[in-house]
Amino acid sequence: MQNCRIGVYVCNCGTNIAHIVDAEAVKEAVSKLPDVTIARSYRYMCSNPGQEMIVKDIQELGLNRVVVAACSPRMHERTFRNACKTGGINPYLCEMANIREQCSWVHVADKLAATEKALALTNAAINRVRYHEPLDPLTAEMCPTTLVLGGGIAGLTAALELAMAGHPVYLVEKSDHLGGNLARVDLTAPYLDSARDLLTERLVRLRQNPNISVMLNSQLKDLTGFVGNYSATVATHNGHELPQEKTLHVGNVIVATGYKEFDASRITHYGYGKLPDVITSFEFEEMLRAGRIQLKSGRPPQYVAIIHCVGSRSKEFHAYCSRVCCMTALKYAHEIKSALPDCYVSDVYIDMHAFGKGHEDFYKKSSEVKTLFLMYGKNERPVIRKAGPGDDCQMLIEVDEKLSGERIEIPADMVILMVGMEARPDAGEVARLVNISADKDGWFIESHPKLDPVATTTDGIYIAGTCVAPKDIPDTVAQARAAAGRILAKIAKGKIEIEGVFAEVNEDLCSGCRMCNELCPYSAIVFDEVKKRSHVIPAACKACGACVAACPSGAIKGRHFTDQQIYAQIEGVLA
Amino acid sequence: MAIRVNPKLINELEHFGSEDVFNCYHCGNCSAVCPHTDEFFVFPRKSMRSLQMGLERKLERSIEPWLCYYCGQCSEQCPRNAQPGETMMSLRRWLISRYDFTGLARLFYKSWKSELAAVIIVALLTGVGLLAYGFWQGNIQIYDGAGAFLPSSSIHIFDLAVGGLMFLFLAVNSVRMWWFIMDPKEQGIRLGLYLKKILLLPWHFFTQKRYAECESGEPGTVHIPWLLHLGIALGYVTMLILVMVFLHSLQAGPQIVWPVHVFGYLASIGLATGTIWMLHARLKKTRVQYLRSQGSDWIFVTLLFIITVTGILQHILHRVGLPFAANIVYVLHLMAVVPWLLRMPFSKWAHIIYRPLAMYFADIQRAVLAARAAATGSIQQVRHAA
Amino acid sequence: MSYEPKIVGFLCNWCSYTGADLAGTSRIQYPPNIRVIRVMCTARIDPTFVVDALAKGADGVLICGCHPGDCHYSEGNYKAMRRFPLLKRLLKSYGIEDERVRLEWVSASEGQRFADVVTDMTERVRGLGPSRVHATLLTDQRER
Amino acid sequence: MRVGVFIARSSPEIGVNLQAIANYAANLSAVEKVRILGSPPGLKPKALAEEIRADKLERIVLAGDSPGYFKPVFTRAMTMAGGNPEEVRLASFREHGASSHEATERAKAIVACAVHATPFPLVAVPRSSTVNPATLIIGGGIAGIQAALEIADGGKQVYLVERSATIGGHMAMFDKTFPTLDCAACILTPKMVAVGDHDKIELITNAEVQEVSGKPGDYKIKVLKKARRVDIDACVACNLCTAICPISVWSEFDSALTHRKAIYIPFPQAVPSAYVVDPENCTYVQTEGKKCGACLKKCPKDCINLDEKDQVVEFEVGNIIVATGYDLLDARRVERYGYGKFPNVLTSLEFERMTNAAGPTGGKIVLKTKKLNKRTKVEEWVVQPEAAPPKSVAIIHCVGSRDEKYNPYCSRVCCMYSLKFAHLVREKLPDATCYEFYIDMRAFGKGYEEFMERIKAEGTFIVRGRTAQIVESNGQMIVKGEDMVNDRLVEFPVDLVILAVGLVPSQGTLDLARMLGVPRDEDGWFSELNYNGSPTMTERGGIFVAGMCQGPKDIPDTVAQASAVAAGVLRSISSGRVEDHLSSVALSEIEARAAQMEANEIQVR
Repeated sequence: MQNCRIGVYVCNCGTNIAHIVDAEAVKEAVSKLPDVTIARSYRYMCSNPGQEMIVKDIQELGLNRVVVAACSPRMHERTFRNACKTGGINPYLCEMANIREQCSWVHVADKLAATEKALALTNAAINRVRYHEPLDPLTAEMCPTTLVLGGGIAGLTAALELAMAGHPVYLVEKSDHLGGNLARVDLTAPYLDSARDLLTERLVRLRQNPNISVMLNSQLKDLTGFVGNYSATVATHNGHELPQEKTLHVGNVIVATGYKEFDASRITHYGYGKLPDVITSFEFEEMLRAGRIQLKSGRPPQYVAIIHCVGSRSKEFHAYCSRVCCMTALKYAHEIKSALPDCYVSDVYIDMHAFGKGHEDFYKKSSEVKTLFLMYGKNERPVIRKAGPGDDCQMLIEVDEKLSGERIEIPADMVILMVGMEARPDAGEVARLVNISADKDGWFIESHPKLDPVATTTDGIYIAGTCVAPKDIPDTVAQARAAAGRILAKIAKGKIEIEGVFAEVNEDLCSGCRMCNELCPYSAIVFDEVKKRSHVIPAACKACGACVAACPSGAIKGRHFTDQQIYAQIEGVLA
Repeated sequence: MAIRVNPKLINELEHFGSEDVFNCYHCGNCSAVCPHTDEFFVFPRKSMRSLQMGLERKLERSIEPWLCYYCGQCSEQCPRNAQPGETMMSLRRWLISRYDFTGLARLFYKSWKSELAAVIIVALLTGVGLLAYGFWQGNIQIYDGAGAFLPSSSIHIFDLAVGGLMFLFLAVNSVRMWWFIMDPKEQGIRLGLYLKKILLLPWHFFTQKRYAECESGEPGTVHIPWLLHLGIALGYVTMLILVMVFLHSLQAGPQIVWPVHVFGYLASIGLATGTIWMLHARLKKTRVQYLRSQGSDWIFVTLLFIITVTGILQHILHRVGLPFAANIVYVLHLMAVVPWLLRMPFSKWAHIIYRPLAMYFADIQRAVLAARAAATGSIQQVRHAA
Repeated sequence: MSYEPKIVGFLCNWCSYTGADLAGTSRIQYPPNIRVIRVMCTARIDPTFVVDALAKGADGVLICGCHPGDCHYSEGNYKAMRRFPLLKRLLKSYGIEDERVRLEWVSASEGQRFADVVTDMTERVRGLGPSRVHATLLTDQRER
Repeated sequence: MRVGVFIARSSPEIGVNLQAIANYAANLSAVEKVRILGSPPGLKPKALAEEIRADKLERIVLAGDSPGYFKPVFTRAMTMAGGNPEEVRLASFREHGASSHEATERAKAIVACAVHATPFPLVAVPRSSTVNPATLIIGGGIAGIQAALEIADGGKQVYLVERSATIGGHMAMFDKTFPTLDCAACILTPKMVAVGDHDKIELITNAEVQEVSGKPGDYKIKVLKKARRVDIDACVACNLCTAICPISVWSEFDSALTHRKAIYIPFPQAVPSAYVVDPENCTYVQTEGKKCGACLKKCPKDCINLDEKDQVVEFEVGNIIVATGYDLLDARRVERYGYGKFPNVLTSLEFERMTNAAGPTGGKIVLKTKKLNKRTKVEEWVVQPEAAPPKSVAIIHCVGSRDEKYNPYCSRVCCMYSLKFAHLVREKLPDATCYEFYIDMRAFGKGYEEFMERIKAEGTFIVRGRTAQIVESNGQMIVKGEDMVNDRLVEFPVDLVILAVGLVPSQGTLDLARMLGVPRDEDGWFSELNYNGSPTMTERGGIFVAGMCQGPKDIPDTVAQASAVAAGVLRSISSGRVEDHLSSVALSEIEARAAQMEANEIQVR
């Protein structure tokens, strides 16, 4: 370690520090310490004169370390690091001692002790700064190409957003057509707009945009590398011959693989698959599009019953709410009344989730067309049975109606089951490939459920739409754009800046135990099969230091939070 | 045993004025603000629910509509403009038609035109009949005494006949009401209990005290609608008694027979003010309960108004010595009275009997329910069993 | 002069250090015995730091991190949580009193809580009297 | 292709002239028949099928406010008539925003597109012009913050204009956030600091947008920067000025549970971390420098300038993001809950502050107590940490929401935060009973349902039924309602009532809408360009909406929208172009393009 020339600056912060902590005394005390070239105390270090003082000293006294005892680093660390930079030394060679928020302001009663503590903290900072190393932010290339998995409304939207900004996109779709589940829908709730037009618009734009290459019948097989520099292997099946594999170089990945509907036959006593006119919402959607709302017998139904929460909000199947079924059910009520004005619609629900824009009004409108809403208990379930010869209906649905407190039977010729959403069977596989995690229900996990809903713990991998959780179209579209937005921001920057602070593995010490690989929440540590050593991908590392503490052979160094630095600090506070 | 839902029932009830019941999304606001609802009878929400679901039997035997006086609290506070008050009103109309064995009530409620026609026909028949009778046996220049155009003795008999007919219908319908509500087959209630509570009947009849409880929010405030309602009811009953019993001294003149007439005057005042106020309220839609007036409502008020006016007029004309005019007006008066009386069992006017009966039955049921609840512990269970 | 315990605090940058700052901006008073060392995450805290602190003369060590579920690095505080009992067992075997080392959750909005924790900790450690670790080590060295 | 156009009357009639549209449609070459439907349309499939056969119609265009309502009957009729059910097309005026001043012209264009079976948004593409890479963001709540950071991280200049003295918005007032219950400050303050430090973000607090002129891609902005009277860069937040200030008024940030001074900092982690003078209450400002000025003398850095004047800042941007958020409905309007009459009836925001670890009670849930205000000499209800806790608490959902007298719409977040409140009450006051009154429990988001189950298990009495009223009988509040699942009327005596008050567009939304020319929906929220397709764009070029100002939504959805908006802006910047207002596209142009697109068989399905 080159010989240190440390400058120590004790801020008075007007009287904020000085009226409790004897700044002068601190200054005096530290000025005697080894390596301390100069110690000053000043009214406001953060003020321009204060900063200039530092710059001047660095240049004139050849300081190579700076300690500022002042407020919390959260307030002014940036300021003083910049001062060092202007002075001509690496910003990381600066350290702060928090003698305001955590000293003068909280120990008003005991000036002596406060001063003593301030001294200790400053001392610790001096000890620490000795071991500081100049750190330089790394930069890596950012490949502007993006890989989008899934050709549903989310994937289409994201792909278009990126392509229209002028960046190349690979759109990988497992099936043989684009549009996903939305392609099966006729009208959208709550305004009964045309789903087809919505899709057509995107598909046409997509076809007209040269930046997008669509890969149908294709699946991601492998993904290696890190943010900005992934290489993805995609296998395309066409016909019977073996799938062709293609390797794509991409900077980011958007996972928009969507959902699959719940299999209604799993609920045996709804008689789906046995009773002829018990159908799922998607089957009904087909009837609507064909303009034939009719029973298997060919005649139109007189009574239609819609049952909510099929597979959702239940103990045995999915605990969660599928979010869109309520509005879809109301949509059906309207559509049935439109096509069959003399038909009676019963809507058997638990709670009416009409939460979005225009939803409540839509709910009211469906009441106005005399939809009979019947409420059942969350942990109970309606029972469907064939009606007797005397009845004017095919089936009877028996249920405990909560709002009347009666056990009732509802006449029905057709029963529509509002099947919920569930994660696609291959969700786990996808998660493993792009190395993100999925929750107990198989939905992908966001990097933060609230403030980072489209990012994942793996840098450069984004999630959007119903593969994250059930969602309606506007929210899906918003998420898709959000994911694209993140990527656009990165591409706009061109290079990825990686802060100087990250972990690094000393390969001579690494025993290759791979403990750290599992530990890292960002999968930033990869194992080199050849060298049998682990190494850190700086771009992916967030510098939490978990691996540093865990490494049994002490082979991992957490830059700017090295063991040395912390030991020195401990010694300092206790001196 | 599960009850069958009947989505079609609403089509029937719409004819009786249940227009907005499907707007209700069951927040429970109405039941909680209703001054009449209690632990035994929770309404109007539950009645609305039964109506939405078409639980016909349940509605048929329900007392709740009779416990509601349409103070309008529920409708004013309803977040979804489902008009609970109006729904209860329509249920009362429907129940009247259910109690009525002739089916006339149903017909009248379903088409006010038919009702109007019926009224006019009866009126004309009466008119023609009376004139024929008058000219045949008397002199139009004489109002009472010898050779009177319409001698009170024969009119008295005529009145008794018509009144009797009315009471016959009403009695039968009331029995049907009792049958529906008290359901003697299933819940055999001891006669003793009926007798124990019998005094409630006249009490409710003459005080209409439940109505007074409406809007009991502000204590001390005199509750106008109730006063007028009471005025009309009592006035009407007084008149009925006078006509049916003391018609002779009522018509005697020109001198005034105070012991009899004083009642007549009081009754007339009650009826006049009441009907005028009602007409005004319905025309101006002053309160929520008068927003939607059905044909039958109009016929009801107008007829009563005509009767009152002509009644007073013929009395005055007679006193001031204009027998000719008095006779003509008298005929007109009777032309209104007869259809009015005959219409009573099939119309809103039946309230005057059904309400007190309902109160009476309700009190009996409360007693029964309370007793059972004491045994089983939960009023809910009991109410459901019932 | 009465004995004043020295307590070393390891605070995670995102929740607890911010919480400590909040205590400052809200002028919530607590004993000056604590000396704070900032780490990015409680997961960074190597048990040897704690041992080292005690060896160098600390009478107590306080570790503060985000509440479970709030970790900035999603699960670092769980790692610390799992590590802690082992550390405790180790210290026990050294004969170091249980109350000298503590793990607490303090969020960025819990300035008051931070102050309370520190106050309580200081009182307890004061109650225990000076830690013998440092002294023992010194005598050991002399004997050798 | 023989096309029949059926025009449905919209209820309530929006500003379109149906007859004009009918005449226009009749003149389109492909159109064989035009009919304006009655209201109610009373459509019978058989009759329609006859009509279709008679006129040999191959395609049907349904035009109207929300014509989708009639689509199924026409599809059925089409099938009955042996036609292709896929050939029933919608021309939805509402969907494509034909409600503004040029409604009828827009409606015609929409019809033209449908006649040619081409989606309107695909055809009605305005010309684009070069874009100024700077962006204006109005509103510094979580939506504004998120959008600002995303764009600035893309290396583009952002002007963030915030009305109050600090960014953070409502989220900064919250204690915990559902369903994870992590602390709002922990996740928000780092972002706030990042905004404060970002060299690409110019933060203009205490300011309001005064004028927007120019055209998309080149907007000229005038911002009224109200005098803060404290030098942001110099102030070190030492609190001496506040300590000396003699004036104390209700604190907005603590939703009037406590007082603040006339010179103050909204909350410790405020960004910018500097104090601000409230001129309405500052004696010095009010007396034009004749009285007081104590803080001036006290400030050690002389960074207070009470004579500072408001100033107008001008700059130019290419895109504008509106993120103005929401306000609470005035709970006083819902009289039956006695807010303002009973001291211990609190709004949701008031409770948020009370339960906030950094709030006036340090997170203690207490009852309000009477206290003499020394200055005004009047007794007022205040919260004090040492006050008694409530023994029973009622939480009431849908206060002013889902009610045609106030907000007909659902406020979307109340169910969840009410459950959160229930949890906090149970956690902090284990002995207190907690009642929750709801109509529908709308736990629709990721992990919400599970959260609800957890709260239920914690022993809160959850009553299915809206509270009808709160009455007081000898000093005891009583909540009355119907518990319909248990089929009974309930009257619970409670000490504290928390009202889950509905949300309304933030004050000033109307003026802003006028200034920007962005239409608003029937409830007053900003209208998006297209409900499903473009939920964050508006029909005005280069103007976006994010977060609550477009309609109630929770934090994740708000953040997602904010990022989505950032995407839109970054896209336009990196492509260097921004589209003009939708209204700028001429009808003739749309007709021509639509016809051409049909000719090129753009149909995909």
